[in-house]
Amino acid sequence: MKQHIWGMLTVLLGATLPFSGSTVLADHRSGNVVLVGGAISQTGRYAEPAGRQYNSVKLWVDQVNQRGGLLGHKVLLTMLDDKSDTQTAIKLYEKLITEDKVDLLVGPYSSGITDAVANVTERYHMPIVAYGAASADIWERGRKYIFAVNDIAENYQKGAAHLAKQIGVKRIAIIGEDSLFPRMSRKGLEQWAKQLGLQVVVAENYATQKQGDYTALLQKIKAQRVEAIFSNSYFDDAAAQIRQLREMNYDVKFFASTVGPGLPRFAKDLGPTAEYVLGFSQWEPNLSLGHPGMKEFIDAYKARYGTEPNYHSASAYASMQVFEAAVKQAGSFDREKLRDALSTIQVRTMFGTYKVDEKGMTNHEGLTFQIRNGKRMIVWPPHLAEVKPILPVPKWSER
Amino acid sequence: MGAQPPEIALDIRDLRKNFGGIRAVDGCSLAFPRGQISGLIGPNGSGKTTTFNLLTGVIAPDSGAIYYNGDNLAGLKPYQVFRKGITRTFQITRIYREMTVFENMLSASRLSVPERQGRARAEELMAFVNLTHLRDEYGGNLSYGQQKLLEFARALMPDPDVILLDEPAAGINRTLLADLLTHIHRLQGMGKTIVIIEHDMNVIMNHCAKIFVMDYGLKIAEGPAQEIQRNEQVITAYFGHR
Amino acid sequence: MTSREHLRYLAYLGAFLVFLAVLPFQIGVYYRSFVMFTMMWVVLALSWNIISGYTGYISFGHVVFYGVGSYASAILVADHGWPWIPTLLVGAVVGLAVAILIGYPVLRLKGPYFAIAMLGAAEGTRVLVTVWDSLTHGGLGINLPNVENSMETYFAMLALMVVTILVSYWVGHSRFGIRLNAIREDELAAEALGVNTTLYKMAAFSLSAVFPAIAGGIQANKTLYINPDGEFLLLITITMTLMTMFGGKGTVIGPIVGAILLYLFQEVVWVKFPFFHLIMFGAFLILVARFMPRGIVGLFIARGWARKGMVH
Amino acid sequence: MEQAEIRRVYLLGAFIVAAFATPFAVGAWSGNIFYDRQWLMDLITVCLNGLLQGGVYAMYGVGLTLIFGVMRIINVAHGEIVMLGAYLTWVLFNAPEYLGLGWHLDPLLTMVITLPIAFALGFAIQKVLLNAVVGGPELTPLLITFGVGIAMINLVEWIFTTDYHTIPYQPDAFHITETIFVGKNKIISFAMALAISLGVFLFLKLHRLGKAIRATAQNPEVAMVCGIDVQRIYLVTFGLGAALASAGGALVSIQFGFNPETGVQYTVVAFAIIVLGGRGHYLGAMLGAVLLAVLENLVSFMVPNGSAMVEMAAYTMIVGVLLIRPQGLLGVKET
Repeated sequence: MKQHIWGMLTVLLGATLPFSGSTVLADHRSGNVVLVGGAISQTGRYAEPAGRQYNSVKLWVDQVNQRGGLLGHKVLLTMLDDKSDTQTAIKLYEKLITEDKVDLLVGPYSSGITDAVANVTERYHMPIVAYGAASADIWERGRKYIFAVNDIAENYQKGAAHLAKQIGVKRIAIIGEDSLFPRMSRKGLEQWAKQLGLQVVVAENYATQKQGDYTALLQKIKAQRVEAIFSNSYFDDAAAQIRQLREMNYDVKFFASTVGPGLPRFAKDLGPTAEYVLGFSQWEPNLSLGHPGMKEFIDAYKARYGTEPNYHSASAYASMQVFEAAVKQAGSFDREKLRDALSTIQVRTMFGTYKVDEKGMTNHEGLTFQIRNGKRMIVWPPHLAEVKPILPVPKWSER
Repeated sequence: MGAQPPEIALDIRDLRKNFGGIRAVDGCSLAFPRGQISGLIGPNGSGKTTTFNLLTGVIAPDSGAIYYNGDNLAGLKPYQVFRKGITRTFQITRIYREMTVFENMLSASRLSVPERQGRARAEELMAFVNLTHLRDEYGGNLSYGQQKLLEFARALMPDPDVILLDEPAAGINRTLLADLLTHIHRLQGMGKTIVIIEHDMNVIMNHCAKIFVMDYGLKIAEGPAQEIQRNEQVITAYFGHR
Repeated sequence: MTSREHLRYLAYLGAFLVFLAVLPFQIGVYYRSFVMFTMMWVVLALSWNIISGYTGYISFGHVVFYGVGSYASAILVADHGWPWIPTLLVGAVVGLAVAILIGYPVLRLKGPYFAIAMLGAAEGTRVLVTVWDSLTHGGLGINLPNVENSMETYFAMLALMVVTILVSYWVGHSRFGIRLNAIREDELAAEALGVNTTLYKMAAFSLSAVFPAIAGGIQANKTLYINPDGEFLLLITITMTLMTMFGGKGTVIGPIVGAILLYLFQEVVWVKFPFFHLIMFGAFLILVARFMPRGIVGLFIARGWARKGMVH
Repeated sequence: MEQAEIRRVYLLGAFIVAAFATPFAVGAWSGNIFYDRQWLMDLITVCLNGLLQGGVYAMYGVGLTLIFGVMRIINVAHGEIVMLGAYLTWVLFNAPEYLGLGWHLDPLLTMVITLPIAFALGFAIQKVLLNAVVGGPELTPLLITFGVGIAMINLVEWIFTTDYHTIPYQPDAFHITETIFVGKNKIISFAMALAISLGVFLFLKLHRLGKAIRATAQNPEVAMVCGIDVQRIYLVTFGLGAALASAGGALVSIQFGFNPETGVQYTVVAFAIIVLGGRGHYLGAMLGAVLLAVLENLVSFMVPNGSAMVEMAAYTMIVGVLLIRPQGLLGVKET
């Protein structure tokens, strides 16, 4: 019997050999196509925001092909699923670069996965625009082939911190999930707090897959007489925390979260409880921002997917616009030329102006909004503010 | 160290074991003669199997001593007792059902014996109990009688000096029983000490040189078959007061 | 078994080895890592098999050794600048230490209680690693220095796999393995028939911990990024279990075949179907557990292509 | 009871006292305890919240303890059934609105529909997959239920995506005193959990079928001899366990956010509860649930970075109790 099995093994492994032969380079792909590839979380915990980004990439591919493609080549998209898992993402990017030999690489979602994937892209000198990442850490490692479009995580609570200062808040609490992005947001906030003279009395991370009961944590914060809570949170934790503040009848001057309130479902699901929450956004589908092409993008996105784009969608779309401009500038799909183009060009996208420094980071500036009557209204920075924030927020008993 | 007469293989003294208030073995003293077949009988629940379990270390006694070749076995672990040269079978056979007959045999081979020798002995013993044709069959696929034989043969693997058999005759047919008894006598001929717990009085009365009777955790009688058959206490224990 | 049979198997292994030693030079980086990861799963499945396949103690948290091994290696490489190969040995020692620490108390538990305790131990270790920020960087994970080392990790994994196979072969064809099997079948009887069960279980548990710890270390140095959620994933335990069950637990060839087939299938076919592939994984798990208790090897035995039992 | 047994009970008591003393000690050492009235009120609120949460824990923990007690099956998919219950509730809650009716179904009322569905699902899982493997090696049901769980997660994910959902039901505070507040939804959940648990308890104590279930848990062979259809008891038990889990899901949905992957944490909690309470021991499970929930809240409240260590409480309990007294707080030693 064992002979059979060993034979079978050899055949199976041998079968992988033919896959490996091709060494033909990309530029001269048959059928006049260029291959755009990437892996993004189509399943798993990041699937919601990642899906919005994937939508934008698909939208761009169709539009660019209608425009006659990239440098006259038809664009073919291959998007794999990393299951929201870092190690899968790493394997897939290695495959995309070395086996599928894609011409353009698009990024994954989340700072953590991007940071890990950047190791692979850096090794193969493959330029990438990180639309799904915001942690400055990624660019602090001296990488040369990764470029940012987003404002960094460290600035997500910048606006809220300034607002806290304005209304005379002294004692604050910083809480957040224990993963790369919330921790970077916390790091930035701690610096802002120092600069603005806010006293951080509680600073805690919680586990990534928590039960959802934060009552005891909030009670601890209450015991420390905290005036404003900064929560570096996604949807579930932010929603649970604001609900539980209400259940505890704990009146803080405000509750500021990072990602959660920016998702349309937040205000819808929570209703009145979500009112006056501060949130952060890289971009809003709000024409007063005045970036070129916003309306066209919003309309096209709405027409195709039946929902308004949010900032995740927008940053992905903007990245593809940047790529398109860079390819034109470079005049080829050569990795080094593309890199040089990406590091030097200035592009006005519907997301804002793209121009990177020597580290590869942009100076894109994010927005702080407040939920008012179920809508996200920009309240910071002052020159973009649509309304004046209502702070401190009304007491629970008075709503 | 207790002085132990050389003609006694296993010398049990004042052994006690309580299970949550029930005195399973209550100060029992037994002396199994060396090189003989002894029988251990008694009504159900009289503490026979518990005595075997205490002897082989499956449970630890509350007090008392078990002398064997001058060593006290009380409190030793089962594998330590095994290594002293005492093996046993179980009331309900405990062969390894998902292992082949040969593997069952080999599992009881002493590690101090080289593997080749262990294999040879396993083959020899399988032939001894006529199981060679089932060598590569799973233990669970054997008939009950065959399982009994396998367990018996397995207990012989380490070439023990003392063999404790817990109801060897239960559940097997006459022919097989006759075979088994022949084997037992052959072992006795080789100088082994054998202790049998059995309900089949024919087996006990016709084959045991000395018989020990237990009731309520106590030894109530000992002696050769004829004596035991006439003992009033034994009759009372078995049949109650007439 | 005769020594000629042993020699024949050794010859097969040798031929297989030569093939695997030549292979990485013929293929690109991705397929090189692909084969490397296949070998890793062979190592993990074989290791799980040593404790759970032979002794029947279901290690429902076996990923803990893989996790601590990868963390030991990554911390030394990233934070202390060690070259990566020696860190694997440290990983092995850490794995062994954790095995003794967990195994000594937990192996006294039986049946489902052992499984639950192992799950608790593994998940508890994950939380500990997450919370011990100063050592492990918590939820941030660890980034290792960025190097292309697919060739080195390939050969490291190959060497580890060969050692694991040889050790498994020895376990599967020795009285040590038979005695482990005896524990699985009837622990009380085994003890009465001369098996120091405490010692044997501990030995098997430790042995089964060392290889995943080293594999975890190699994996960390290939992936170059690790975090607690990824390294202590329950699904990794389940996958080794499934591979072993699928191939045939308590055998040597079973886990090898199971790991290769399943990994190949998973990576080549299933990834094409997001959502569905994990539904299929679940369905497959049910089918194997329900209808193939002895795995592929069992099917072979049923058809008379293979002999029963592990030693002959 | 044997001397050793009594020692173990004391040891277990000491272990639990130590577990509860730890957060206080760490809190005092790290300055998270204030010696004033306000803090005492906070502490009471936290314990009260733990108690309320414990009630919900108990309900689905009891479900698992029934299954484990009667069949000795480790059902790793228990948390997934909780998750499924939350989704069913959410769907029914929103159904009228999607039909254009503009109102919502009361989430507690939906239990009338969701519990029978969950019962049927559990019944079916047991009938098709598990009945044949009860009493076999524990690995088989372990893998089968894990397979069921992972298939369920991905099926739900495929239909509803990984988005989080929540039902904003009775979000206001309930004033107990001037300074002690708890969520109305928590009070309602607790009352609901208590009612359901009590109902099941009475069913097990008084109803003929319930008695048969308890008899089977004690000894399936004897039960069979006494004319109980053990196979059918298994089906009912798993169905009942699933229904309890699903009821837990309904209560989870009105308090917290949930998505397809949140099930696993409920499985772990349920495991901790059955280990703590003892296999198949109904009251033990309830006691264990309350102990665990209060302990979790105390850790989160007083230990620095405590909310990251909450899970640790459950795992420490599992391993610690198993090592000291595998049969748990109130369980009886297995033979």
